[in-house]
Amino acid sequence: MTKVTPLADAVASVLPGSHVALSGFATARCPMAFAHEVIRQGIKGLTVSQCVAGIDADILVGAGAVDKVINGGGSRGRSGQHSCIVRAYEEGKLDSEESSSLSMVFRYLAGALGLPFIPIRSLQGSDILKRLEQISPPVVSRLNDPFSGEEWLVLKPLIPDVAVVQVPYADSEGNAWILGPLWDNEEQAKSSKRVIVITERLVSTDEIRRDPSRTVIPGFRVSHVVHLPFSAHPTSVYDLYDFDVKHIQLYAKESKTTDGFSTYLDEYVYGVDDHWGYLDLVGGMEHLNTLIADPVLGY
Amino acid sequence: MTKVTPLADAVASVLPGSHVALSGFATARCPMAFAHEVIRQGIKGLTVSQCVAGIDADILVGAGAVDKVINGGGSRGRSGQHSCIVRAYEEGKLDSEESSSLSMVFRYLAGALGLPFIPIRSLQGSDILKRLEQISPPVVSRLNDPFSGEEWLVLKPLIPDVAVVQVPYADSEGNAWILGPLWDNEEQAKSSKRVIVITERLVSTDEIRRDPSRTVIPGFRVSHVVHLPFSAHPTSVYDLYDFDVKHIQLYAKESKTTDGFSTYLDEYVYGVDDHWGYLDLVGGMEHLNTLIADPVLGY
Amino acid sequence: MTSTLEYSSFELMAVAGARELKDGEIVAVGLGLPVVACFLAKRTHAPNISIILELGVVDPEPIEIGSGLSDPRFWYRAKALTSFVDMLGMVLHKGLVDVGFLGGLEVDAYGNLNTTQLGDPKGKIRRFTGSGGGNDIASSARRTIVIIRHEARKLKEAVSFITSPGYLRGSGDREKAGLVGGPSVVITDKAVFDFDEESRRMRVRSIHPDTSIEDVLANMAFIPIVPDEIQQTEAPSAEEIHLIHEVIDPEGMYR
Amino acid sequence: MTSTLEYSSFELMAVAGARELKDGEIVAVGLGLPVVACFLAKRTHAPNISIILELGVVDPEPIEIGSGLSDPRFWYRAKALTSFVDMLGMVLHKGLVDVGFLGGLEVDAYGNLNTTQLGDPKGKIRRFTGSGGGNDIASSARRTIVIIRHEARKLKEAVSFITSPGYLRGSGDREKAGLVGGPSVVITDKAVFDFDEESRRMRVRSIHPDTSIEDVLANMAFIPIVPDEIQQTEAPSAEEIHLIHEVIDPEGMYR
Repeated sequence: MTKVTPLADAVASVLPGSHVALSGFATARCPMAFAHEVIRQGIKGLTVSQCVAGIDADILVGAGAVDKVINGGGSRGRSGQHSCIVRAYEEGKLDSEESSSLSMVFRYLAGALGLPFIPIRSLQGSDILKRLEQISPPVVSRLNDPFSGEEWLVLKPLIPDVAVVQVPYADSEGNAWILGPLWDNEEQAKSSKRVIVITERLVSTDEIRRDPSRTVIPGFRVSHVVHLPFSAHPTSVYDLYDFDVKHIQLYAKESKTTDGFSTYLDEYVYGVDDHWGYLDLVGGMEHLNTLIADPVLGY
Repeated sequence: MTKVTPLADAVASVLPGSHVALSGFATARCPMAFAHEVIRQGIKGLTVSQCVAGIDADILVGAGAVDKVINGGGSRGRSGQHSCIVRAYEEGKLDSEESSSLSMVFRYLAGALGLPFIPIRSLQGSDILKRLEQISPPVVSRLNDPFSGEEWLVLKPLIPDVAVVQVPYADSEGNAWILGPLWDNEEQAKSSKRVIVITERLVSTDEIRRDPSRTVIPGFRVSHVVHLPFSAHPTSVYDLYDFDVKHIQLYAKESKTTDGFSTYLDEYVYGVDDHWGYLDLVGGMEHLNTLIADPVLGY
Repeated sequence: MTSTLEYSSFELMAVAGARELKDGEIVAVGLGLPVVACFLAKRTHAPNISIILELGVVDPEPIEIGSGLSDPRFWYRAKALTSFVDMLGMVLHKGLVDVGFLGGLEVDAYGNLNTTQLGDPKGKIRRFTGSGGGNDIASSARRTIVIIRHEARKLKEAVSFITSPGYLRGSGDREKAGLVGGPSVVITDKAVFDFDEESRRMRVRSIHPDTSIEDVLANMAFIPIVPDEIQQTEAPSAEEIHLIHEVIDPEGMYR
Repeated sequence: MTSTLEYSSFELMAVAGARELKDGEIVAVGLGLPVVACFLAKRTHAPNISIILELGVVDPEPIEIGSGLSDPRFWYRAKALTSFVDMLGMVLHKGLVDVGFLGGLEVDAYGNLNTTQLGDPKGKIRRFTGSGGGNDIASSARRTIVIIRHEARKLKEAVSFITSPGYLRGSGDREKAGLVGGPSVVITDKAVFDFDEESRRMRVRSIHPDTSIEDVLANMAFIPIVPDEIQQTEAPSAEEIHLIHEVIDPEGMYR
């Protein structure tokens, strides 16, 4: 049963106000084409979550699509802070539920496993915990370990309405492979109520069956499969293409100010009809070809 | 740093009375050469654990090496019950901590993650739970979910002293690949205090680095690497060889009685000097060659 | 002109099991007849069923049916190869399994199953397989289908050991224990039973062709609810029998 | 005959970091200088170190050092590629990480780190990166090594936000919070500090060549414990400098 749909249809299935888990990590495997289409469709009021913030969350926050960010922090690494997220925080425009990488993935893991709560050693003694304890309804509590008597923090499961996962290879049912490190993507997808797969290459189910140990997301969790090459640009997809340093520098520069970010959106998101228009604008095949990964290096 | 040692040295590192997790499942990937050597060395008083009992546990129990079995039950599938385990239970010679497959793997998972306890929906209302509740010190308890107020069962982590994992490919540091389904082996190994890897093929670390997504056990958890082909015989190792139906039928028949089992041990375990002697006895290269897997089928 | 279609009670049960499955469902299976039922459903009315095996196999397409979960024949051409944590944790315990198949030594009037132990007449305990994933499936699947031979020693008022809970002692008991789902049907070689919505006691749903209600009741150690009008189980079709014989289990491993 | 060995304060800090590592240890690293320190240790006295990156990378052998955790250059020739659950859960939270490297906006007299936010003079809050795996490493690693620039605005009596706990307010506080480990040293571009065993307050362990204790103290916003006799940090060797320049970071990404 094919679930392959145009990007616009998959995005239209995301209800305003819903909780969307994003697969990006800093500048890697961010569902950017998805984020652009969310902005173009004007979907608002989202909660976005991921272990470590990526440019996917930053552009959505900058465009005003997001009311709340749930993550463990994050930056672009050496290319600096996520300016839109930082600015929205500082201007008091964004609700935040910030914890740590492990806290986040334990919350997704608990959701994926159907656990009602999960104990953790992190956060104790920190001001992160003090902030989390003020959230209502509670996301953190304390329990005595019945085996040792010791007190432990426990976290509430995090169950997104939909996980949007950028992958290199998937079939039409949504059986999806991820190469390279997985960060939080497996637990995120398996905790979510459904999954939208954005795949660089659409492969046959026979190809999936050839090496099923690589299948990180089984098709039965997936509602939509969107097949779009370079749909993580300017971020990387391991085994297929590198991140685009120059475009990320451009984004970093423009997103430092509200005006600059607005110019960026006008040009690269609102100024194009769709993902193909975006790819032409950023340099077309001639430029994208320079990003294609060496098959041994993976980047 | 090479950890490659002869089987006898790896086995000698297992202290009498210790808790050994075994990687077998019914008739698949059972560390049989390891079990034979434990029997030959006369190591006693073991606790053995695994999600679903394999012939590895059965032969160790039959030989009197085991005081306690912790598992979720198990049989050989269509080739019948694990006669030695069943007989030892019925004769009151074996301590048992039997739960269910998920209970077992949640206990290993909690151990692997450093959780003090893990909630579970299974076991409620069953007589399995009544039996587990009689164990002291307790392995099961109840907690109220602080987020919903509902009462949940919680299980105690299960942390073996050593996991013995039969794998197709590993390097000299113990970085190990498992092909096919993993059942409980990853959580088992990662919960255990250390791991002994029994590998069919010893590969270079370069080969491991060629496809690191396949590494289920990283070398830093491993104390010994034993390189022995057909060391799971008569059980299967996916991608390398099939289970030996005839030898399993022989084992099934002999193990039905104490005398028969004793005859089997005398011939196939005590009657040979080492694994090479065993392989000759079961038919040598000519017979083993018939078990070698088709590379597409994996069996 | 008439033709007689030959089928065994095994085949009738497998067909009855297959008909309980709806297209698109996630089904947890183990060994034997349920496997035949699932592959039959997949090749007839329910092509989009997802089959999961507890040890970490999703949707295999075996060309030989294999001797059990641990037989690699049963893993061939899977769509995903994972683990217990993934299958029983992230699919079953999360609540995504629609149907689980269960079998056992004994089932009782409230659908509780024993796969652990039996007492023999001399008072000696005889041990058996235990739970495996059975208890877990019985606890967390949205519904379960029990397959068991129709013999008085197997169909008891109360099982001697509850390995996999059904409705425990009836009405409301299962919910009180914090469990979801429960057995929807019990398929034997003489009849199909369901459970009364209130009392949760087993009820005759249909009896198989060539059987009588007297024969059904005479071979049970408890009295199920018997409705006024008794349906007959629909016989297997020629296509179903053909698929079982020629495609799903050509070697007759499970007949 | 003498020769002068040129090195930057960055290189001195990386060498000091490398020397804190023992062979065979499991080390959690992120971005920048700690990465150089780890690869340097691995190529000198500690070849059997296992390096883990929180997003799921074990023991990479990069040929280009990359711009951060998310740069695939940093994943090249790993021995295992896994996930947060594996790295931060099954290695770190289980208690297997020997050493974690941490950096931050501010560190205080008890080794508490702030990577979350600063107040500016106008009372406006400025937000930064937050924890990532920092809080987790600070909570569960057997010991942590803090790397930070030696400036009064970064070395405070108390940080304005505790992202990653050190010894909290000192003696016994950390244990009371249920945490293991704690910071072992703080490495700046002027000195190396450790922590008093009782009070858990920061203490000068050694000062770098070409620095004075006056200079060290003048650029801190709190007064650390100063021992009677002050050691000098051992200068980098020619081999260490060579390895940093030619092998580990030939492009000078981190200098």
